[in-house]
Amino acid sequence: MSQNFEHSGTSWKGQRLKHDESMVDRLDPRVRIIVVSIFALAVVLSHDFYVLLLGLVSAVATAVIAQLNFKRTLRRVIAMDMFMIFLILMLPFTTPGEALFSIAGLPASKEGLLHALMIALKANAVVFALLALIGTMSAATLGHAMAHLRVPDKLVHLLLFTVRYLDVIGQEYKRMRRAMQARAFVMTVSKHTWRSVGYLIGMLLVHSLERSERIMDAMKCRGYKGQFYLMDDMVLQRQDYLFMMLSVPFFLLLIGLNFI
Amino acid sequence: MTVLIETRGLSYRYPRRGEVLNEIDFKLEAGDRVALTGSNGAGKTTLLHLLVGLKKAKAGEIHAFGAQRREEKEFVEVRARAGFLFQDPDDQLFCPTVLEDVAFGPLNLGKARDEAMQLAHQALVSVGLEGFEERVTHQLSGGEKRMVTLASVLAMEPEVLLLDEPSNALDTKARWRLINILQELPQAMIIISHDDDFLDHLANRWVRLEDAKLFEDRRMIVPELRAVTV
Amino acid sequence: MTVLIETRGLSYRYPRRGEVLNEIDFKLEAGDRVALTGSNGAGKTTLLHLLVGLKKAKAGEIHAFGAQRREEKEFVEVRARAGFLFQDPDDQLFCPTVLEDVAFGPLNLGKARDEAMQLAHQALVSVGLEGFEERVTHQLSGGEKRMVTLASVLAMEPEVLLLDEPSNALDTKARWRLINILQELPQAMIIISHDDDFLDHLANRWVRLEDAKLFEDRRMIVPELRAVTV
Amino acid sequence: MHIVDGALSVPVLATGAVLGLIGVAIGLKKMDYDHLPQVGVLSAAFFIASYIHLPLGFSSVHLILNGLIGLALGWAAFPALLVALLLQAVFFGFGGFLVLGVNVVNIALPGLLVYYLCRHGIATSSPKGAAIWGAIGGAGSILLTTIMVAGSLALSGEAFILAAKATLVAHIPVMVVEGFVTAAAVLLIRKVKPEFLNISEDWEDA
Ligand SMILES: Nc1ncnc2c1ncn2[C@@H]1O[C@H](COP(=O)(O)OP(=O)(O)OP(=O)(O)O)[C@@H](O)[C@H]1O
Ligand SMILES: Nc1ncnc2c1ncn2[C@@H]1O[C@H](COP(=O)(O)OP(=O)(O)OP(=O)(O)O)[C@@H](O)[C@H]1O
Ligand SMILES: [Mg+2]
Ligand SMILES: [Mg+2]
Repeated sequence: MSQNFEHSGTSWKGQRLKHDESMVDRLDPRVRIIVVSIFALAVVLSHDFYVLLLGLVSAVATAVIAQLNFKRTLRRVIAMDMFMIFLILMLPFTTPGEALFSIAGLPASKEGLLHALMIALKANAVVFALLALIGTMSAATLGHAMAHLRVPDKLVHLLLFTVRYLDVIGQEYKRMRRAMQARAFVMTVSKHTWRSVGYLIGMLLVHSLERSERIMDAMKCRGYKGQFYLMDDMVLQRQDYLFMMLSVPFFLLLIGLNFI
Repeated sequence: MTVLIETRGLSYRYPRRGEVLNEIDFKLEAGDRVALTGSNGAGKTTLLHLLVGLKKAKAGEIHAFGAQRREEKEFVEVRARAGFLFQDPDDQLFCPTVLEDVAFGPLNLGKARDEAMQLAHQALVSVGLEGFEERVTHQLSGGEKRMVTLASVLAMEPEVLLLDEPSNALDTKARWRLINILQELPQAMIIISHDDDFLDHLANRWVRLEDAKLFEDRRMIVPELRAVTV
Repeated sequence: MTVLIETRGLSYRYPRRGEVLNEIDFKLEAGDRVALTGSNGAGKTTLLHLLVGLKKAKAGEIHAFGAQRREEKEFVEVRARAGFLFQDPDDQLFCPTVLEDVAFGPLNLGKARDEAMQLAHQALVSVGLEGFEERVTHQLSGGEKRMVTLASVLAMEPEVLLLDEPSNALDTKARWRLINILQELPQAMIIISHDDDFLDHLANRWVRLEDAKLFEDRRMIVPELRAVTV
Repeated sequence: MHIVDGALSVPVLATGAVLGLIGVAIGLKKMDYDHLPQVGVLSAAFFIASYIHLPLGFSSVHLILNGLIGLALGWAAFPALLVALLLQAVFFGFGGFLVLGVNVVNIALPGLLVYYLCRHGIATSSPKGAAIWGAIGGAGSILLTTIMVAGSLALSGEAFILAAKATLVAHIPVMVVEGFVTAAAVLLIRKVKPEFLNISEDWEDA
């Protein structure tokens, strides 16, 4: 599992390049962000199983419509931090209440089980919706959409810079890592390994810092005066209005179900 | 001949390093296409940085576009009129999309948005990258990145071009396209390169940095490893 | 003759790129000093990476030091016995001081700290860098960096040397010192270089990568830019 | 240590969001436009570095490096980590959306504390002393983060208390590793580019 993570972190392009165009891609990024936010709020704040089930089903359906790569998505959804999984698994045994069954003498309570189930449903519903509606945009588009939604300029540009240089620095990391491997370096549990990795990270930061100096020079050469510009206009289209018109009753239903 | 850029007794040293440039006298005139050569670490990049004020000289004078330039404020104008192409395109392409990157310069020069877009578009066409406007910069190939950086320099309509190893990391086809484009440009240029054949197609004057000094000649290493001055 | 490294039908392709290596058969024998040539992007670096398992071949076999090598674990031993000098010294130097960097390899081979330091010191002496132990790697000149990386490879006492453009970024003096050092070394080597004169002083066998195939001959680009096969 | 959506109670979520907003706002304010490339590139470097997996017994740990991030960025660690966590949540499904605030505070605040506690320590003249301060920063930030994560959970429900305690114990080895790695990185940076560790102080003045 860890290999997969290392891979996804260092080859950033992953999702976008192999992504198949779908209906979702034609929707305005701002609408997608707003819809996901409302959806996440509605799901996370609810304590009703019908709402959560409906939420998960609709999120998965959106993922299907968005043509998410099934294997990759599933791997990511399952691969929540180990310690979260551990937490959820422990819940039935740490919550007092009506005992349902017991493992190794530890009684598992019904309340705990329901609580665990609820967390799992909420977490997965949100993740599917995120991956389907936002994960399918390019990071640059996400940044632009955030700017149009009045997220502070500096934060947006910080995001854009980070995304821009993930790849460049990822490549640099890979080359240094390979050079270490070529000198017969194998990671073990030892001070030597930790020291070497610390040096590797330190050197990566030094190289990055020097690169940022060169970038600043390049910006000055093009007359940079402390201002950035975003070029694109985002205009709502027919399909966006349609999507919003569909979303509103759906959210009303999600929220309304809580009170029935 | 109009002198565009001139240095007198320009010197520079890095901390913890010896002298990199020692009393350099240099003139760039209209129509000059100067090949700036010298071994690795000779100080070629440093010299160009000094010319546009990215580094401050330890001694000497820089005159550019009719005035002496000393302070940061004075160099801002120099940078607007001298287009600098960096050694590594990744350092220079910092905007998310190609169009934004190319329009960044004109916008900084105070152009209106429409005009900047127009200039950016023209610059892209002139380097043969029409239709690349919406491409994401970090997903371009090495050759495409180089051409985009050239476009973003040209979009500022500079009077002088300072090119730092422009043919690096280009395959044969891209390299030829670059040669053709550069040959057509009217601007005076300083071209740093280790690729003599590339320079042969472009330069009409050769200078060489060696031991922190600038020489007005061309040294060619012939295959027999004897050094001859042409 | 002992065959040290052998490949059979080795193929490799990058995603979104054509075939880079296509069914390469190659043998490295004791005493061989192979010059590996080919234009930029021909796949020379890729081939060396495959030999030590830094990339995984798409098809074909690699035999090294008497056994077939398929998995990461098997390649760890190959890497311990084949010293790899990278194209860019900056990728290879990641420790703060020269001594630590050179001692990194021996430490990976399981040597005790004292012994590793001893080996590192010897390696530094052998490339003429005595007294550089406490220097900061990042602040060395290009030529010095190159020599330090060579020392760090030699400190592992490899049986084979894989050198990726070792004469890059060296000035004339450093280049000659490198030639002299390499001439004295007893190991079999594969040397990638675009510098034919450098190879002339070292190689006793020439191979050439072209269109993803390996040819056992020497193509020399003579100054007039005509290509002749010798 | 990314908490997922759905585990925390509303008051905890809201507190996290407010604290996160304050931290990010101060961070953005302290970072002027000229430092954007620097923070952005470093943030990318940390993103890459935090994917490094180190073997530890039968399993492996991935580094978090929030101590080092704090030392390098100071207050700017808040926006930098917000960006990193947002990207992870949105593109890799790591962590969650509404918990972003809590996650940012849990990871960035310890980094910031380390910045104030250790930045003088790592600039002392003796390399050994600097390494020790670096180790304290690396291990300490993980300790604090673990406590805060456990706290967020415990405040969200009685049932989590045992799990929260387990989290603390389980992260002891991670602290050791992070301490070591951070110390080594600090040693290297001190030697190779001492200016680096003073950058954040310049911002203070600016
Ligand atoms: N920031 C720096 N601090 C210290 N020394 C530096 C710095 N930047 C460059 N140098 C050194 O100054 C010298 C000149 O560097 P410069 O980049 O100008 O060389 P160059 O002629 O452009 O070389 P190349 O052909 O490799 O690009 C080199 O020895 C280099 O190592
Ligand atoms: N990670 C990668 N992804 C995709 N293509 C790659 C990657 N690495 C290298 N390539 C491409 O594969 C080809 C072979 O690369 P390689 O580095 O082996 O060439 P080379 O012969 O060493 O060239 P040079 O003389 O420039 O070092 C090149 O066209 C290169 O652009
Ligand atoms: Mg240079
Ligand atoms: Mg190569």
